[in-house]
Amino acid sequence: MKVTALLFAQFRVAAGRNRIELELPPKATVRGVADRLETDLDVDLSGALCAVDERFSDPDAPLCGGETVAFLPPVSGG
Amino acid sequence: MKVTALLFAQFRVAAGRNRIELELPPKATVRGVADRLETDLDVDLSGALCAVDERFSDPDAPLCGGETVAFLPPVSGG
Amino acid sequence: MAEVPPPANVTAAETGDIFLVSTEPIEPGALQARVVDPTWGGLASFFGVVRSPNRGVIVHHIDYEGYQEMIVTQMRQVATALRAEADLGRILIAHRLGRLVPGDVSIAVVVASPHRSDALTACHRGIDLSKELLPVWKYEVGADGSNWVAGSSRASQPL
Amino acid sequence: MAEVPPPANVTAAETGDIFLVSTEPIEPGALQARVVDPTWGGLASFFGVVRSPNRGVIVHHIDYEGYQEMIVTQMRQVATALRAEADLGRILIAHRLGRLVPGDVSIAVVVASPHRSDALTACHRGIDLSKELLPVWKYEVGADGSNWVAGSSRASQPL
Repeated sequence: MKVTALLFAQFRVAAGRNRIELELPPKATVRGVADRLETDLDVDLSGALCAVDERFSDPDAPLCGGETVAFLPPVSGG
Repeated sequence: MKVTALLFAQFRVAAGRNRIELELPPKATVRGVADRLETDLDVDLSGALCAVDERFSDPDAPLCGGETVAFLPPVSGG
Repeated sequence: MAEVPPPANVTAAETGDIFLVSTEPIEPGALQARVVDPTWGGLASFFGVVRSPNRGVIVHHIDYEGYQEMIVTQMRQVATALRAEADLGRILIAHRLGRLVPGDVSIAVVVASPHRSDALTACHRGIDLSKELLPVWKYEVGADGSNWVAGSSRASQPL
Repeated sequence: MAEVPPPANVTAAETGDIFLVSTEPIEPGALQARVVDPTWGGLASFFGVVRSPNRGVIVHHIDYEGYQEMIVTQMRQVATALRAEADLGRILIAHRLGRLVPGDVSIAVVVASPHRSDALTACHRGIDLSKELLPVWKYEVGADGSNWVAGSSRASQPL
């Protein structure tokens, strides 16, 4: 199944890009997407907040394909 | 001793004026000023908040002459 | 209605606090621009707006009467009370007098602080105290006739 | 710095709430004019301002990066949470992105309500929730160099 991964701020800078299209095995989780990005892009996503389709998500939430999965450093807006 | 009395809103309307110069006996209190106005102007000041020189005051506060004493309906600003 | 005195526009030298009483419209953006400063990260504001309908009745206008010199004195008291409770930047309190129509801003309390919670807490306390302490009265004229709006006696012991 | 997407300007049809994300300056007066209405007597606002000095160090500028679509989704979540707690009129939440200098307004939360306490409480809660939930990051450049500003992980369980 396909998902779109997004990286922001420190993660974007470390990876050198902010958007990655991934092909993943069925029943992959948000954490599985993170593991794959850490391997492929040599980034450390520990401490990341996770979002699926613009909603905050538990790292162990399962995916069904087609989602946009974002990894966010702790937020500092305002 | 002399004091200046001020009336506002409902009290001003009932008395037909908002400023009265009074000559009072020594040791008069704020309440004494009110009693005098009620007699002279036929107004009912019960429920009035009292102010002496722009500060809220206890009705039994003594005066020493020269003050501005105001009688205020309950306030409804904002 | 009562004669309206000339506007009061007072700046406290020690704190930079601003106290305004005027028949002119209150412009929220212009007032906030007088308070905002890079020194303080948070700016909290409250604006009171003339309501219509109010308690189900259409309001045509409200005539605001005030004891102007005492309004400024009491605004200063409010600011002093707020500063006793938190680390604040500039405070602005403004009250409009005269005839206001629905949608007009009648009162403004604007507080700057390095800390957002302090700014908001002080703004909330500032409007609550202003409603209790400022000598202002509303004569409301609407579809059901006209009346003096019931007020608060919390400021001190009444006669 | 990161590419900045085009501005989002979203009005929720059911409530009239307004959610803004843009690199354009936030003008407090103009935003409040979009929320004020005679139906509601109270308007509470919070504006976050870029501070300098911050923790004793001069700030030159801050680059704000954001996940724009999610910012709007989360602003909607904040508004829904506020409405669950009080009787509110219109809510406006705005966040600026891009390069800001000290004194610039970075965030605005404006809440109208028939009741002043509800407006102020919701505004306070609204800025607190916005700081936790909006996916925005600050890269601060100042006299001591540059750094990503430490953030909050309260929104959800981190990896």
